[in-house]
Amino acid sequence: MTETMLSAGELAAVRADFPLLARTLRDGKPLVYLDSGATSQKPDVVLDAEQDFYAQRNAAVHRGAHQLAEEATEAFEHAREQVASFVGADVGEVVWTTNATAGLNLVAYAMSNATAGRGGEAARRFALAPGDEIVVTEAEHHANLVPWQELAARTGAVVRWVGVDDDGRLRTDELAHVVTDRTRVLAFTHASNVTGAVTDVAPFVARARAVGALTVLDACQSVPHLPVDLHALGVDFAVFSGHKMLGPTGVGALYGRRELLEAMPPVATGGSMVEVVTMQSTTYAPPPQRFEAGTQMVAQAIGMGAAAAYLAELGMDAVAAHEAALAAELLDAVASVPHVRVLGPTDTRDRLATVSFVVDGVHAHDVGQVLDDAGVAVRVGHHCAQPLHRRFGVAATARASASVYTTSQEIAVFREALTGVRAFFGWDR
Amino acid sequence: MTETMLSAGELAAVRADFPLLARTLRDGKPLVYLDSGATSQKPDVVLDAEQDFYAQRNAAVHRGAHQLAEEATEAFEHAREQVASFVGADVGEVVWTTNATAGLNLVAYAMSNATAGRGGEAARRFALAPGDEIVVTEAEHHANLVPWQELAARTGAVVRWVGVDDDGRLRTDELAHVVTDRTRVLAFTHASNVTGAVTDVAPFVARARAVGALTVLDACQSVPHLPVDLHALGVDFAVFSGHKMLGPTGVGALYGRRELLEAMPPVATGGSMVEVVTMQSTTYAPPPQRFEAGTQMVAQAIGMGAAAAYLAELGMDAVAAHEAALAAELLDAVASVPHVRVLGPTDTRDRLATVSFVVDGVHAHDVGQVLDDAGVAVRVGHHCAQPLHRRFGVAATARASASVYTTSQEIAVFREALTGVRAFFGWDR
Amino acid sequence: MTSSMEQLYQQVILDHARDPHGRGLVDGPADAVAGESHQVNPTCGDEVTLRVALGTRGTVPVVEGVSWEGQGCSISQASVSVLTDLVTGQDLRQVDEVAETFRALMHTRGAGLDEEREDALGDATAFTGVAKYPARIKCALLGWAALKDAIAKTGVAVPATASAAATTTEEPA
Amino acid sequence: MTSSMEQLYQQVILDHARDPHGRGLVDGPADAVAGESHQVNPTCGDEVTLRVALGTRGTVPVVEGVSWEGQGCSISQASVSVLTDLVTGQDLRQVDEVAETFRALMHTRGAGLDEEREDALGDATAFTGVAKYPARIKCALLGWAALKDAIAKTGVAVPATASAAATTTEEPA
Ligand SMILES: Cc1ncc(COP(=O)(O)O)c(C=O)c1O
Ligand SMILES: Cc1ncc(COP(=O)(O)O)c(C=O)c1O
Ligand code: FES
Ligand code: FES
Repeated sequence: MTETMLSAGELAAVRADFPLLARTLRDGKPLVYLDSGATSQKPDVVLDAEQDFYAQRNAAVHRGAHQLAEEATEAFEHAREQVASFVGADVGEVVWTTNATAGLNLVAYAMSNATAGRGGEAARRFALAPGDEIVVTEAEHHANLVPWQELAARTGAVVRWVGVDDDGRLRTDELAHVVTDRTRVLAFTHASNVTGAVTDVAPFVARARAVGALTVLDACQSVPHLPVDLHALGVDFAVFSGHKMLGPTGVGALYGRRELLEAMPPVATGGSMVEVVTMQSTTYAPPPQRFEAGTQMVAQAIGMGAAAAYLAELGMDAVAAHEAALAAELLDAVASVPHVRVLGPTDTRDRLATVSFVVDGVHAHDVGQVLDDAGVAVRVGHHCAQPLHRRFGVAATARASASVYTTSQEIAVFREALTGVRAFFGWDR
Repeated sequence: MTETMLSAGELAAVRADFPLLARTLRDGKPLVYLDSGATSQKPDVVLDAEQDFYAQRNAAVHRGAHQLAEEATEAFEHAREQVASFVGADVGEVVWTTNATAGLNLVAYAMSNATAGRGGEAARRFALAPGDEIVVTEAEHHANLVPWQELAARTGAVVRWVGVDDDGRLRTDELAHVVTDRTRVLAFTHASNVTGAVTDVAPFVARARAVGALTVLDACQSVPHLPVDLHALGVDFAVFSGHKMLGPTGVGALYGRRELLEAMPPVATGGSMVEVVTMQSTTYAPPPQRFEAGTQMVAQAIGMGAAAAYLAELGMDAVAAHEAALAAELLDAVASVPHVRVLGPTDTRDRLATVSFVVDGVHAHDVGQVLDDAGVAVRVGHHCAQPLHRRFGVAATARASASVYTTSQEIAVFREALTGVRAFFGWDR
Repeated sequence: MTSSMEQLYQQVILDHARDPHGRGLVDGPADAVAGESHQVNPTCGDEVTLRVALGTRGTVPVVEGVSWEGQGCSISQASVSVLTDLVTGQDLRQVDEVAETFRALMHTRGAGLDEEREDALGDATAFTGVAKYPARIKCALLGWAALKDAIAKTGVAVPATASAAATTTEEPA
Repeated sequence: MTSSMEQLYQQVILDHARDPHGRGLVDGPADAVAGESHQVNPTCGDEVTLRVALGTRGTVPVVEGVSWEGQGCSISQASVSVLTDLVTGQDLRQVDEVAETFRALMHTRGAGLDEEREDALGDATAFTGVAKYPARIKCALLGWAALKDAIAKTGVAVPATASAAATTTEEPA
């Protein structure tokens, strides 16, 4: 991949699509939004898709005989196709969820339910026994760690993990001894929301297959920034969120290989996911409906579909190339300021434009406050990855993260503001 | 409550707030939307609240140091206050969910987790043992039945139920023998989405208290149409959905009495609901955050808050009075057509403007298709209440359901279209 | 009445719905191979149970009889009634072809198929208008899904079609 | 630099943050009643462990010493440092009042309290500007939450305030 930025003209056109980017802050400062790793801004096409749905075809889907309901259903299922094709999945392999977290919990609870005998013989492959192992990594977001801890607590399984090296890269070399015949699940991130390191998925999938473990990919940070083809990656499950990929809040997706979804027992139950319900017992619909209980986030799914289409139109190669160039500029900016230390790779190979750092002697929250005062929005704290921070001996970092709409000028403002941080707190005077 | 409609002027003003109501259908027919029981239409203030959030203050909540994040957090928590005060709850007692279904599943899975020992001593009150009983009613939506069947299957508990009389009213007289010392949960609907019957909550709460059972109220159909004061009702838990109360899709609320939420173990786990996370174990935040894992449906919560404020401004007494008058007109309309039979009360006391019916000799879906051809949108099928339909010996009904924006003229169009249904299918010629 | 509505409820459909053929489960001839399937339309909860009896004509398996029971809308009842007429006496390869043709018809959004293919459908071309109403397509296919499953349950293999056989030895789906 | 930023990081705060008072857990006098609390700010994961030693002056319980350990931002570190100065030597009723006043200050959105109440806060009035930054209020309150909990853990009751005592016998929260 070449690290070619969008041209000034292209970038201006992109930015014009995002109404929030025109906002000014306290004291009239222009906004420099470097918190896309937490949540992205949304282009007009996404907002319009939601509005158009509400103003033109809002109705309950998969239920009505009337025209609005038909139109709503069509728009909703069209969005599923848009999202599926964006990540190289079949349409029946995409389950709508509230967010990525909900997708991971869905898989973990389905395994719990299978362990309790739900889903019968077909679901036995998801059942865990005491002593079975679930392997995660030290780089995981809490969303891809805590649900597995809880699953382990409910079933008697044990959580083990692959470590992180000093550069913030996953210790792929540990797979051979951490992932064993006892491993039933290997859950790992495609890209860290802290270090920005992108995982080489192939050895994970290969090792999991060798021992017969299920792979679960946290694609929250990869899908918005890189071309992702889930079939080509060969993972069993994957999750991602709409709000991080230019889409609305309140929607995400769980990908599951068709034969797995077909065998998996439901988690949330209720309307629209059943076949026959009596007071005594219930039979369930085929996937993906089996996992979509109750009235879905229809407008949001349609918005997420529009976001996927928008990114596809820009071209994920172009997006990734633009962001690779931004990553280099961000790394350059932090390297230019003394007493700043980066958590994660300092080269641009296989990394996102997400840079977390500490400023010696200044707490991350205070760093963020000074940047905020210059109009620069960064995230501060542990970014829902306490173990990874502990691995590097810090409690909190500041994190600058870019997206397709980020400019070099913005990174220059960030660099300038960062330069003044230590002096403000009385250091280096 | 008096059955006074909104004046023509008031109603016109209300309708002008709902962009979709101006829509026309195939062949230019004006839309007559009588499917509000499935999902309501949304006023501009709700759409604007979401748009304004995305265009002005979209950011991750409860996390950032920057100004957008502060503003987003404030808007999000303000919405919680709006929704809480709308239903007579304290702000800390409202948990955001995807929909009502998710709220019911949350309680059921929390009980499962407590049964597995999660949440420690404090959570023991939620644990079930084999032979414990969960009581529901025959009138429940699948959302308030299937999660309890599954909880029973996971824990060895048993589901029992209160019946429905020929008028579609809950058999309150059965409470005394169905709800016993073995009953741990009494889950029941506040208003049926099929019969429109409104439940007299007091005897349910009294009986549950007498035996020490938890009460779970499905307030999906009451909150949009009636004044609801959860503290006054005295239930332990309640759920409702945004999309049925003029709010966005993708958001709902779970109410839980504070001391219960405090003792309850989490269900979905991940970011934003934890305190300290190590690779080995995790401690959890206090409620409501403990139950809100991952990035929340922020824009939708804000939209739901705006919807609650909109309804509060209209006044729920006025809304209920308007709809009571519509209920009388709907009942009148179906009674005027020969060979039409209503499921549910035919008087207007304690009932919603939701009328389900069968037309002799014509399947509900065919009834709906003829009405659709006249521009009238009704729901057809079992309305996610198969057991209730079975109770009345039918597989499917057509359902006309009104909301605050519904007019008498619309009901007249419905009546006219209904009159032609049997003739179309070759009856009564 | 809109014209799409008239196309949806053609007189053929209304007639079959009021007086459906093949209704009432019967046992097939003693020497026939029987298969039965129960299908639910999850969107409405309607159900059909369909029984098929297979015999042979020479070495070719044929449908000797179809009978069914169920509840559903006029589209679903008419569809299974028309199906009964269409497939009785046909060999399994023909049945497979007509079923595929009917499925294809349901994806034309009301435009219909070419004349040759429509001819094979006989009365079933009356369902062309159904394809304009996405919510009703499942109604029209309910009986066909039951037929396919019932035949599969007999364990009798559908002989490959001439064209399929030329390119592959795999059974057509 | 905006003016709200200057109000947030007043020199008093920066000084206390760089050179905090009371840092490093110590055992109180042997005859003191001790209480300890560990508090986490869930939004950032920062933590403080605070130990309080209570003695008596006449019959009135007084804070003899405060010591603490923890990590956090400058606001949180300065706040617990200022707290240490403010409450050491005070009787529990005074401590309770100053804590309530500080909490009230945090809800003024930066407007401050009336002069009389502010006087009682001493150096802690420097935190007025924090109340303009909702995300930082929890930082400023972290130490105070630990103090309250540590005192509760001693089991020593806070005597009722004059005004509260006049209307109720309940302990102030
Ligand atoms: C009475 C009742 N309960 C529960 C639900 C489920 O609500 P949702 O689909 O929004 O979760 C509905 C609506 O479908 C309902 O009418
Ligand atoms: C790597 C990673 N995984 C999971 C999540 C959780 O996503 P969400 O909060 O949308 O569920 C996030 C974002 O917070 C993330 O960055
Ligand atoms: S509506 Fe049920 S089969 Fe047509
Ligand atoms: S940022 Fe953690 S206490 Fe202030």
